[in-house]
Amino acid sequence: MVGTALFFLFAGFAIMCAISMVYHKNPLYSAISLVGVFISLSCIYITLAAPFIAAVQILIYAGAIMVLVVFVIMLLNLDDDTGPNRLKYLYTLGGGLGVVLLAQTFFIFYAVMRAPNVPSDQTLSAGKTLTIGQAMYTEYLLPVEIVGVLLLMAIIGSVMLARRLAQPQLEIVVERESEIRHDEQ
Amino acid sequence: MDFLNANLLTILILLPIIGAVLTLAHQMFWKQESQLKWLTLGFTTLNFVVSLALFSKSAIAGPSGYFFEKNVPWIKAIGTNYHIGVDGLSFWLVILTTFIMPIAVLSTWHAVEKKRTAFYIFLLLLESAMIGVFVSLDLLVFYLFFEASLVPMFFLIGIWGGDNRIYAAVKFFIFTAFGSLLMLVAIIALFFLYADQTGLGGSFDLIAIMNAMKTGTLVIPPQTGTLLFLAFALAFAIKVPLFPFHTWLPDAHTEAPTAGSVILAAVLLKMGTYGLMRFNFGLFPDQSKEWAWLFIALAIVGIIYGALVAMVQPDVKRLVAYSSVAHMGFVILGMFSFTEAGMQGALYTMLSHGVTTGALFLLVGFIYERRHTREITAFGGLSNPMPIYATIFVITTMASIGLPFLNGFVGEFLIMVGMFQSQVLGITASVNWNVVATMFAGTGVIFAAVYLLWMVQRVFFGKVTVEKNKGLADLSWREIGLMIPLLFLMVYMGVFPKPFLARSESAIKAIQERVMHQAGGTVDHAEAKPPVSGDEHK
Amino acid sequence: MEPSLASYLALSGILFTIGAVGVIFKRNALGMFMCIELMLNAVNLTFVAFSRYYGDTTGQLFVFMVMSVAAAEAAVGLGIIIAFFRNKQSIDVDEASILRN
Amino acid sequence: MSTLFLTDLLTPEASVSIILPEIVVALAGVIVMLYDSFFPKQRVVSGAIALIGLTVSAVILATMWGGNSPTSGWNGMIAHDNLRLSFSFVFLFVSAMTVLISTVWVDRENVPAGEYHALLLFATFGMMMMSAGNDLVVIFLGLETLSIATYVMAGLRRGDLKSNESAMKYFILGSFASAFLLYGMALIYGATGSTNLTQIADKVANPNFPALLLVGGAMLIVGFGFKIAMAPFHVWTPDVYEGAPTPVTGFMAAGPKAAAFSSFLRIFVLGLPLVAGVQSSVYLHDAWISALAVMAIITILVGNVAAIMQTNVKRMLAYSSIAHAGYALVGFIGAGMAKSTAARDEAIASVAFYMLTYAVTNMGAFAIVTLLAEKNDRRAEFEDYNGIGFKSPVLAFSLSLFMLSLLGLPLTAGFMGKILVFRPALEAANPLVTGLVIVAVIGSAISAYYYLRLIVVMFFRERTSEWRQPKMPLAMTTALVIAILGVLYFGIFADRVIEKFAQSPSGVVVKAEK
Amino acid sequence: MEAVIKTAFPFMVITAGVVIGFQMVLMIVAYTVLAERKVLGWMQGRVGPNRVGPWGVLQPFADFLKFIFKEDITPDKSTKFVYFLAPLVALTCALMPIVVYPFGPEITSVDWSFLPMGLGEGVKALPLTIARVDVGVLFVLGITSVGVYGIMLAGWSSNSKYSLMGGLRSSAQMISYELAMGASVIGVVLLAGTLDLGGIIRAQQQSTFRWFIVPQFIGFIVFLIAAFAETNRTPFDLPEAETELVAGFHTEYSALKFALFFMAEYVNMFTVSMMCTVLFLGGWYVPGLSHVFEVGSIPYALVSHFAFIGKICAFLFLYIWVRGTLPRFRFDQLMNFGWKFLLPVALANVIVTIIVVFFLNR
Repeated sequence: MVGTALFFLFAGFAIMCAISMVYHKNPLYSAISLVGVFISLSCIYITLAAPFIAAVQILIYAGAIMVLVVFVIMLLNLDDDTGPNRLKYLYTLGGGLGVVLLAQTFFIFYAVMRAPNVPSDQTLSAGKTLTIGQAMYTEYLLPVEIVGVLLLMAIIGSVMLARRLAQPQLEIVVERESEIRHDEQ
Repeated sequence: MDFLNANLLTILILLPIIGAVLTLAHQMFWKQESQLKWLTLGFTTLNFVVSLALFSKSAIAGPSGYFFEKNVPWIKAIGTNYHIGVDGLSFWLVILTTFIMPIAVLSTWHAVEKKRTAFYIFLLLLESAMIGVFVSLDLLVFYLFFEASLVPMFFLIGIWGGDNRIYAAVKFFIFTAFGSLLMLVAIIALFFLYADQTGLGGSFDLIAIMNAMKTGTLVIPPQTGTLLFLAFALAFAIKVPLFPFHTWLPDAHTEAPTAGSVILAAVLLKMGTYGLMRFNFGLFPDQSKEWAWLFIALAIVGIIYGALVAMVQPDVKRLVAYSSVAHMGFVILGMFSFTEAGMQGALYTMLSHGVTTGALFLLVGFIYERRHTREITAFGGLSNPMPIYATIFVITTMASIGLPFLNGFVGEFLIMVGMFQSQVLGITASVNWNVVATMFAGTGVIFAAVYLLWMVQRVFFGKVTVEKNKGLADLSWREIGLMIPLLFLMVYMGVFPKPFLARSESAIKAIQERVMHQAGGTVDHAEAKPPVSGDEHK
Repeated sequence: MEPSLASYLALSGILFTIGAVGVIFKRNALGMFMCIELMLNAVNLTFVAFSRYYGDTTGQLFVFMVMSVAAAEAAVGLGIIIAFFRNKQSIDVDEASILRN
Repeated sequence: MSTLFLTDLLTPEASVSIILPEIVVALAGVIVMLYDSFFPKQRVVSGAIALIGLTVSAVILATMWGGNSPTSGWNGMIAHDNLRLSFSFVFLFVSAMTVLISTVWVDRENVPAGEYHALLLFATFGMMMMSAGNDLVVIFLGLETLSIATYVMAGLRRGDLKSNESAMKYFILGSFASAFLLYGMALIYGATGSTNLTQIADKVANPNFPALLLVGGAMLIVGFGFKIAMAPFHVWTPDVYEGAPTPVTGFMAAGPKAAAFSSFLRIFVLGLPLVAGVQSSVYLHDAWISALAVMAIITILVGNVAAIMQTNVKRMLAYSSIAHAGYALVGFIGAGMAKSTAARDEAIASVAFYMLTYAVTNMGAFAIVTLLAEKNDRRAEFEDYNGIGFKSPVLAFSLSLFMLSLLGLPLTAGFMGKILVFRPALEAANPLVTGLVIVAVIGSAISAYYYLRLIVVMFFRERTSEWRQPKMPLAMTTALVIAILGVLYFGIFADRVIEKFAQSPSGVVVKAEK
Repeated sequence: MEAVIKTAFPFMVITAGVVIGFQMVLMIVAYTVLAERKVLGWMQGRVGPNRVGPWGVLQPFADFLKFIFKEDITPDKSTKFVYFLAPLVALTCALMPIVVYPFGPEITSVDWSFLPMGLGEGVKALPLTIARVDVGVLFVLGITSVGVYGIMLAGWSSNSKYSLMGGLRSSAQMISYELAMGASVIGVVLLAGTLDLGGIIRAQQQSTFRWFIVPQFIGFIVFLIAAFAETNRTPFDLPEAETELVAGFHTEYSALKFALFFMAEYVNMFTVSMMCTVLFLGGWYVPGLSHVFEVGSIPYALVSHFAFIGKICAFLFLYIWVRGTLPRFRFDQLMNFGWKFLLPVALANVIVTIIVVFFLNR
């Protein structure tokens, strides 16, 4: 009973935040809403007996990724999206995609509806840090290693992208080039 | 001798490639383009000489009845073999190819000014691809050479062609490539049919497939057969070109350099008719008979249409090109009569058309080199300043029209006879459609006479109307020397057709019997005696 | 009464839908990026729900990997967005149109 | 003592030997980084290290081919079969070619060479993991490693708006696709309760939630469809390919696409068997075949038709790569419909071989485009190729050769590739698939137009403006020679390669020891 | 009715725990403020606040009243919603970690059966912690990292240059030092073998060194420095540097909202000190105390608890002491120090710890 109430509370909050994220034109509001989603999902993970994932969710998503995003928003000092000069067909496309995915969600719901209900058991070992840690360094050692490489590479990549520009601004060069081309014709 | 017997065809294919490589090396190390023509001429002539070894009496037929056969595995993963060999049918076409090449090279003596290295390399590569087409007995290898012959020709037209060369080259390439790609699908489909039904694993080997069909281990379902037949036929019909797929031909011919036109007319078009005869008849005898009416109809339309359009052409080269359409219509007609006479005639017309039309293109090329125009109206009374040229041109035209004692006549006559005897089209109580077809084709001969003679009249006779033409130099010794073998052949083939026909007889008979008997036809062809003897010309 | 597997999957599906539609409706690259993060989260929820259902750690480990990847992706993605902004002074994808469509 | 330490750490079936090629590549990446941080100016050396790493890895791979090494490792996370070996070989080849090609560009544009080569190597590592991964986790991580590296590489010319834009579009759409892919994986995990493909394959006939398999499969198709640029998920390709630096574009067209194909094959053909005869499953078979066949048809048509209208060579090659994805899909479908394990392996080998031929040809073509592009890739329009045919015959004829190979003309690699992928599809004798092959053939015929156009432009047009022949550095010459020889070798003597590709290490079907 | 009470009872206990815990923390925080002013005063040869109540002990309440009654100004062009949200986020995130801290050992000596309706049945121990979380360390780190939103949002929404700069600096600083902080914690986690805070304290009891400050001295130093940075305290108080940024992110805040930020900062100091105590100083654990009192008894718990508070206060004093003595960093110095010194040291520490732990466990 309590579990259901909590689930609907958090689920409702998550969906509201998600919609608000899409709805808001201002990227910062979107970001805040998204943090809301993350936090409510984290709470849902706790009800799903996955405390480790819940903590990591907060730590990585809310604490690292979104801080970066907010940082970038502040750095670039972004304004609201203005004007509807958007390619019109995208609305149709998005609507279509939404309908398809919703239908799919119903389909999944329908398919899984009769699955037996697993009783709430907070002592389940699957979500415990120890279990996850053990699995990570035995069975899942290889993925962890790959993640290591992945992170190393991401560091290299982002440093390279963010490093101060050694090249001159090339845009002007490109424009001049196209002028020359135009003259030749 | 064993070595030669085993590898003669491979040598024929490889020699031009070696020539091409040497040409490239020559260009890289000596950088003297002027000597290249000698090198190329040497190699093409050498190839011709080597190809004469095909006449060798000591040649032994291989296990599948082909001479100079060679069969080694090539790519095992897809079960294709490097299987080559010649029979009476391909034999002459190989000779024709090697014969035409030196002449084509000679014709470029002064005509090609720019980028000679590339030009000669392409010519040599083209030769080896063409020989490959005629000798391959493996479907995939055949396809491979068939496509490979496209590229050099594409470049020849595109780089050394006339003003509208790009359009012509691309059109040529895309038309032919499109057809042959569908053929590729059909080839692969055959592979699987063979694999499924014989349980031996797939094979691209023409002989193996034909044998399997003969013994009944491979039965192509009728509907599939029709589709495959049409796929093959489309590829070849485009190449021939059969009306209505002919539109690339006038463009390609007109824009190509003289050597290109000569090769195109003399050899490349024959790939289509050769393919029809070898593959369509060999692999799909039933369907060939079933669809013969279509081909005969298209051939007749082609003959008449080609002639009518040729009549109104202002450009000599274009006129000759359209005459090719008409001639190839005759060839198709003869083939699809499924009588020995008709098919022999078709082969004979293929050869004579190669010689005659090649010669015509050469002649047009000569005048083009002098005047840089091919408009009929730009000439008139050329027989005055250029008597030798006029003489040769008239003889060649006569051969093209099909005047008796010249080569055109024999083939067309045999075709008509064959078609007349044929029973491939329906015979109702009131109408023998074969005879009707023959009659329509006969009008084509008359049309040919009309447009060719009219053209000759406008170009060579009367007064010299254009001032420039008065001072035109007559043919040089090189040019005359180049024409002499062709003229000789025109006459010789017109007078002594027997050695030619005798060589191809058994092969043609085999094909004809395959079509008629495999199909369970009721016609007994023992009675349809081919008038092959050639006595009448003696 | 506890919420069933189906309800978790439904929630995840709805969040995924919102994210996917958002990617298409959003005009600025950062917004799109956030929508993608939302989609990834929805997927994570699916994994955790199944992990719970099967009493199996695999799903949670997968989620952990996804999170690491998401962090890496964020670092690189934001770098790219900043680089674009530096040259264009905007991150509106509609204005990203030098390359013809 | 130290070895003891290692063995102890690696007790749970951590068979280093089975992923040695991958390890070598990753290590080479690290070494390049380290070297570059101490000697930042020596661009050539970092390239050389990368090349050596790739070569060593390839050699190790080659030795693994013959030996009877275990067919799986790391608790069934790594599969060691012909799919993995042959595709890994393709990846290594692509990367090595990319290194060779990019020397010119690295010098010209002052690219941070160490980072660039390290990223390339890590991307290769990701690709190899994708083909070796027998677990959804490994495949996903490999894919992401690859993708993230490629995002950065696409945006490497940081000062150029085109490059920025390309990277951004690639990033957004790539991550979008990853999300779909991941959702598919989650649903498959939900349906079967496992992420190990072998276990999934065992479970597919009797899944816990059959419906989820269907939905999950669809999502996976969407995700992989994005990665291999299958219509209608191809929209990102032209923009991204045009904007990215030319060598990177070449890499993207050949490498990641092949990698996505390898995982796609592994998941769909081995994991969720499309295979009718081997492991039949009522839920997946027909639906996927039809869907994929239809999408392949659209892909081929869209790619070829759109390519005709392009004026930029890179963009044309981008659309052509879409079309080529369509052709490879034909072989994929053939693998899905194979009637026996041997036929399936052959079909898989044919896809691998197709990707190899495409890689050879494509890398060759991009080598020349890179060489001619000049700074900032500003010379990549068709008009820039006007009449260079006889000013630089070597380049022009090589490029023509590559174009003809892309077109699929006999005696070139492209022809062999096409034959091989069409074969298994026709063997299936399914009308839709036969129709697909015919469409593919018609597509090839259409493609003649735009491939020839480049040749036409180079040889048949006259140049109006001045043009200097670019200098040919040694690396570029090597790359070109390799590409030309490759195109001819794979076109004429493909036999050995194909046999190798179809041959599994010890002929045992992969089994997880979980 | 009984059933309802039975269901609600655990929640009531938790609520009571939360109320008590938070009340206590807030009181301590209030007096930390006073203590800071006093101590700084003494260090600088001044008296410090001494007007309100004896020795100024009522000063915090006076301040509080002042904050309440001051005019609450909202900048004209600020983003209202975010402007209001920011201080709430800051304070909430500062207070949240308290729920997982063990304030003392379990009390096992009390028999709870005297409770009506059998509520005490089966209850063996009263933990002096509000919620026992398996992943306590991660929880604390996570919540702390979320806390930065308060500052960033405040900086952004105020629509003021200074605020924005402060916000940006703050987030950059937080992200940078969080890494070092996390890395320094790993050493302890490796030694303890658990992420549970109570577990870490127990592990320290059983370890040879009693307190992890001994084997993890480097980790301790790194953690301490990172903690100063995380709480934006001198010498890392760049986000609110008065001299350059006019108080930084909270320039535009006044009255109660400012008070919330103010409180958040001090609560943060408190929680970080608490974390440091738990991780490195054995938490509530006093070596040798078990010989004096019986483990599990109320006196034992009380003494331990006060020892815990005492350790925290020592840290708080350290904060004030540092503030009184050290100058502020420049921003580039701060960044370089964080990335090029602190993080590598922390990582090296982790690696060494891994190797040592590995060989110890063999």
